[in-house]
Amino acid sequence: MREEKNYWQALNLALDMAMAEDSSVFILGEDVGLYGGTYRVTEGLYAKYGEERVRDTPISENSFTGLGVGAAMVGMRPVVEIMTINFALLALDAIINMAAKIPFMSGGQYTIPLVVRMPGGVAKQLAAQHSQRLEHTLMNVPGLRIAVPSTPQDAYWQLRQAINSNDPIIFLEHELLYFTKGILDSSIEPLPIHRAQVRRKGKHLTIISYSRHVLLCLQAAEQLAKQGIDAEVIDLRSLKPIDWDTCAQSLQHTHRLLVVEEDCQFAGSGAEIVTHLTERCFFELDEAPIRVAGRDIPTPFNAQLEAASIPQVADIIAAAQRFRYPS
Amino acid sequence: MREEKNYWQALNLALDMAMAEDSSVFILGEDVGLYGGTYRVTEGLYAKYGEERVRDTPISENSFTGLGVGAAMVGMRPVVEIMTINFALLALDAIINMAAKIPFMSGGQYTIPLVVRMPGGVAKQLAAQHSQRLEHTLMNVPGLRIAVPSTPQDAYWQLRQAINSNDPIIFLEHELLYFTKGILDSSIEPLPIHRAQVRRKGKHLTIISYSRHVLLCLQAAEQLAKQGIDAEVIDLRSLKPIDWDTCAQSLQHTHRLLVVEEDCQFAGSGAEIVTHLTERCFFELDEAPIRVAGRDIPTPFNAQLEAASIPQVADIIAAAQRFRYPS
Amino acid sequence: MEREQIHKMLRDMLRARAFEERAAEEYSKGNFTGFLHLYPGEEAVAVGVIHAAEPSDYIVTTYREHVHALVRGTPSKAIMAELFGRRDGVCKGMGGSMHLFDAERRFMGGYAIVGETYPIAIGVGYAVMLRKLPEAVICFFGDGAVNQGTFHESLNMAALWRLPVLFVCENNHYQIGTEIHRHSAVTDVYKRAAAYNIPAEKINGMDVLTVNRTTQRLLKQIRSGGGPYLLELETYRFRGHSMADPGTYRPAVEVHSFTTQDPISIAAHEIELNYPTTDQIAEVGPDCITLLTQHAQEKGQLIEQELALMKDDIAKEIDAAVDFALQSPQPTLEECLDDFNINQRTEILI
Amino acid sequence: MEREQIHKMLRDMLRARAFEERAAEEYSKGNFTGFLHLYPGEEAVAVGVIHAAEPSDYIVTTYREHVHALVRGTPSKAIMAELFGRRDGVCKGMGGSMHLFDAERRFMGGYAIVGETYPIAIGVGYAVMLRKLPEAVICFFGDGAVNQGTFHESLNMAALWRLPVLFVCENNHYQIGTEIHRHSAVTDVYKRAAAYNIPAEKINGMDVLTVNRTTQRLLKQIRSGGGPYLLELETYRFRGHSMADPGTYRPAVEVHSFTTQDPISIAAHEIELNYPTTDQIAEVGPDCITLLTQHAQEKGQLIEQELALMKDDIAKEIDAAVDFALQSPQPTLEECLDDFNINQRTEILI
Ligand SMILES: Cc1ncc(C[n+]2csc(CCOP(=O)(O)OP(=O)(O)O)c2C)c(N)n1
Ligand SMILES: Cc1ncc(C[n+]2csc(CCOP(=O)(O)OP(=O)(O)O)c2C)c(N)n1
Ligand SMILES: [Mg+2]
Ligand SMILES: [Mg+2]
Repeated sequence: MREEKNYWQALNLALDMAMAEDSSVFILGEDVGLYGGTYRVTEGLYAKYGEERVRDTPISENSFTGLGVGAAMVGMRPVVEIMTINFALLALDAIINMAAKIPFMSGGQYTIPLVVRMPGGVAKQLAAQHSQRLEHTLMNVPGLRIAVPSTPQDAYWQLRQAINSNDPIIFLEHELLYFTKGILDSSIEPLPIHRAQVRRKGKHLTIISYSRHVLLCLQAAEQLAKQGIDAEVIDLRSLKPIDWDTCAQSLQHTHRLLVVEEDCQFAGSGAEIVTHLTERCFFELDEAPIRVAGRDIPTPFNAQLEAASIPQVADIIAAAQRFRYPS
Repeated sequence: MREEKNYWQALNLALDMAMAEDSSVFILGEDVGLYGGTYRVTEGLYAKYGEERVRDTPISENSFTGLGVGAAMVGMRPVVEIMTINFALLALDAIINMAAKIPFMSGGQYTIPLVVRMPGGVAKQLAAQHSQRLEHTLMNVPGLRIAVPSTPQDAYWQLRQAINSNDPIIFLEHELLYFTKGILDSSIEPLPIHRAQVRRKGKHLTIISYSRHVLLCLQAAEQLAKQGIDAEVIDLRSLKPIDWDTCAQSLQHTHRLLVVEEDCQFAGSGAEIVTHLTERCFFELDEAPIRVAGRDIPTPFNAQLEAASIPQVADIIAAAQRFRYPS
Repeated sequence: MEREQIHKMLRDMLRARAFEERAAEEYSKGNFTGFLHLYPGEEAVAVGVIHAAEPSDYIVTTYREHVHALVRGTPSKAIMAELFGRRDGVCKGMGGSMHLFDAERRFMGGYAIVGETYPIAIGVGYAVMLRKLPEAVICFFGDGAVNQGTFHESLNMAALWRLPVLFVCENNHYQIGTEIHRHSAVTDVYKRAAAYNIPAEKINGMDVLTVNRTTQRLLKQIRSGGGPYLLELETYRFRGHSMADPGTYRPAVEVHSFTTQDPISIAAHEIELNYPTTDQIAEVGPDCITLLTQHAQEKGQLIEQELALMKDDIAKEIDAAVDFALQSPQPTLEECLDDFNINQRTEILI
Repeated sequence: MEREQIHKMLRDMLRARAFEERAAEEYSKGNFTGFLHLYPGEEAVAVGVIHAAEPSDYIVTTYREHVHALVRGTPSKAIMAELFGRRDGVCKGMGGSMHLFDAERRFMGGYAIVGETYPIAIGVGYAVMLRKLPEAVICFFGDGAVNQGTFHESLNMAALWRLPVLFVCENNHYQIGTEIHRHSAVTDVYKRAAAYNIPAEKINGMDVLTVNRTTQRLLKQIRSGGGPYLLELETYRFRGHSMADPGTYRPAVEVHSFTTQDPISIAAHEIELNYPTTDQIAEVGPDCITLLTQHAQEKGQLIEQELALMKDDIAKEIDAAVDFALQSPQPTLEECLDDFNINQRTEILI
């Protein structure tokens, strides 16, 4: 199959294929069934697979995520949808204290083949309580993996890989990506789920990002190119583990590091990226790395301020221009 | 007053004084009252102030922390004790979505003079679910402040300052510090709550840490001194905000940065410290910064492995020795 | 009930409906975006309950709270400006539709994480209890919110410590697209209060007079130390869950009769796709506004002219609110960083 | 009941007590540290319930779970070695006292965050339901755990979807130092199940025969599709909450009579400081072991010699378990990193 698809459609297809192939896969979450999913990701599956395998839940995040953990312990492959990542704060005990720790605490007796999907990020005027980013929190948890696809192709394959994996995987979907389009080609051999990908080759600086902001970085790179600044853009695709080799290789020829994240800057995901690469490539770096990140404020409702609170294309360009390039 | 006190006694005194001075201060948490507190911090207060102001709660972390938020909105000064930080995962909605965001979302109409105290860190064979560190998660939340006292003197003053503050403050107490001793001198003018303190002057490298690990860094520094390595040791005292000026000043004469944290290394608190100081002092640094941090694994129950999972004095020394010093 | 009181309530219900329908219109025009949860159909709940509250009582609400603020006395223009995200909004444009706060009126906020209203309410109640004041806290929540753990935790504490809280369930039978029989094992919410020894009752939330009378009685009891109480109000929302939801999961037959959905007989394909407007529903179903209007007219407490005048006044008020919102400036980043963001405020760092 | 069955249960209760008292001893000697929550006094609960379970049933427990594992069949030496943190422990030294897991015996783990057992149990139950198997899940929890939000959330889901879960409340009247009247507005835990339409009952948790018979009946019903059930067992712990807790908040008079504390008459200063030992309490109070022993002797199902022999066997078994634990090697960091830490395992990263 080779077709243009929306990001949500790619996810929908991945779920459909996984459920068709493996009866141990089931979905649960608020309004995933009869209603078809807030962002349409589970559309059609309730009618096709029935209410037991596509289960509408009450508003009980900690418990239905924990339900997924319990079911995974006995060999099911639950895909839990937390309607949006904002409600994941209520389910962190299930994710951190159960899913991530049981395999270890049990001395390896149990695996947790669980996927927890969460739409998230700053969307459009959803205000402070509905604009949570949680990358940093989840990255710090040993025992989890985190996938952050930015394209329909990755959305499809990484979700299939996540469902096949025996480890608990957090699957972060950006709310503003659902209606982006791209080619879904199921014949292309997918990269391993945790491998980063160079989305644009360049020689002057390395821009590292993930999820929706990869698209903004690519736009920025095109404009920078017109100014003679040739940026390499890396899409991490996975925040845990991070494919450091791909990043370090890039720095070997660019010598400049720019990290772009939507997370609040202070102790955000970018801090680990910068620190690790500084530790590893200190003498490769010509200048101090730069972060372009979310502001350290709760997200304002006002549309202009909301936009100002997270990196825009212009911010990325401005940051890239702060490096001194050899002329 | 100038007396030797345990860390827990210093906290106990701070609570007692604050309650005596201000009737809007009240305490709530599990077993803080009749039982006297798991780590004795609230000992004697139930008898003195009565059950309404020293309230024993059911095991309902999210709701009693949220209760603190509601009471703070109408001018009370609640001090919530979450019995240990491990249970704070259940209360993060109250902390992050309520306490930290209400002042902002309300356009400044409400302040939240709330203190949430949490014993935490890796103690002695408490296993994976009871060895949570949560610095990184809380640091990323705009709207919170975080105090991390390492001495009885700081424990006393920072708690008094936290109770007086109109902002929500997370007060992290390390479980292995409660029975450490130090001089409590209430006549010494305290530093501002967020100011870092140089605990040891030195010229070869800057070691930055906080809470219990400051004590380990000081021990390491003494041993390093015998080898001719003169370490400056900075106690951050506050993780949000961080007093960057004190850190940067130190790097200006040491040119080497070692960050010691008990948090898991990947996306831990050290990542922000290293990144920020690298951004700010890149050309001051002679070498790549080094982190000595917790291992990225759930905490093993076995005592030896538990010790191996977090930085020990020897690890700090070994890391300091990895720098090349001018001879 | 007094004529004057009936007029006040009717006026507030009409204002509420007009405000919400206009908000929908402004949203569709693109004057703001985000989640917009509207209240048409449920007006008797907010109006009946809040008209029973004293200025010294506190109110805690959800994201579906424009009407609660309006009835509490927050000027319509300050609410509309907030929906527009403007500087003259009640939260200076920082909160928006789901987060209206009005400290002056003890309006403790709209919370958008389901289940947050309980802990806030018991917290305010705890403060009242410590201060020994004759004040009550009104805590609103939906039928879906009953299954959040905080309901259980907070009601237990409210009962244990006899906190002065009136828990008000706005039971509109739906948690977004999930009908109550599919989200709750016990669908009479008031019965669940027995697990905490909290007295409770269910009444018709479409009848504003009963809602108001009952609430008055309960608040009096609570203010004088009677402890918490749970009041379940049966109601129905005429629109979808939010502007993003056409509400198509509700069979037309249900929408027209407000009966609860029979989970067995409803299959996805039976769902009626042409979702009716608020007016269409109000015409066929029991509508709280129609009910009160008829009642007042029958009792001779309302004449046609008065009603027309009211509607006219309201139309003008809402127009003015929109004009006000449109003319209000955008808040600036500096204001936002300096005034509301505590991380920038260092002076308090004693 | 059959003689053989009574002997088995008595033996398990004696083993349980001996194991726990020895664990306390080894702890005091410094052979391990951390939190150690012991079970003396409550043996009839774990023994009565678990003896009713089939090998195909699942068990989910709390941090106070050594006895549950022991009764389920995990060898005492594997449990003791786990307490010592050794490689031959049932979790290879990674879990410790609060986190015993035994996958082979469908022993789904000891959870140390209060309230975690409910979601795990309904998760396992959901899997059983999907697979349409005649299996039941037994979910243990304490009286204090009832106030955690997950109780409410999970029981609602269990009821909604008729999951095959037996919720077993070990009501020992205390949440650490907080007596049940001070933590729960409704102190009959079984009554709280009505909020979810879950049938429930309370029985004497000191009487192992009744516990066992009741559980057998309930599990049968659950396995054949009867839906969830809540069983409350009244019991008492003879020791403090954990080794760190001398239990001095319980008035001596209560400890001796197992009556519940009267919250009004108890002031901090009245508390008896000399906390009695397990043996002393067992002597004066209703002790499940004494009760069963007397019953069996009265019915002629147990002679003195048999009892002595049992005790002898058990003493030897426990000695051997300690020897085994002492001789078991420490796990290495490499094992710990490679085998149990998924972040190191890349092969599955398809
Ligand atoms: C904790 C949490 N989970 C999910 C949501 C998404 N959500 C918003 S409103 C809603 C339904 C709430 O239903 P109910 O409590 O009956 O209130 P109603 O919208 O009917 O007034 C859901 C699931 C949320 N905001 N918070
Ligand atoms: C969420 C959470 N809060 C607090 C604790 C600390 N804690 C451990 S056991 C316990 C009391 C539990 O009481 P109960 O459920 O009655 O069980 P029991 O110990 O009496 O068997 C508490 C408060 C915890 N482990 N988890
Ligand atoms: Mg509803
Ligand atoms: Mg108990």
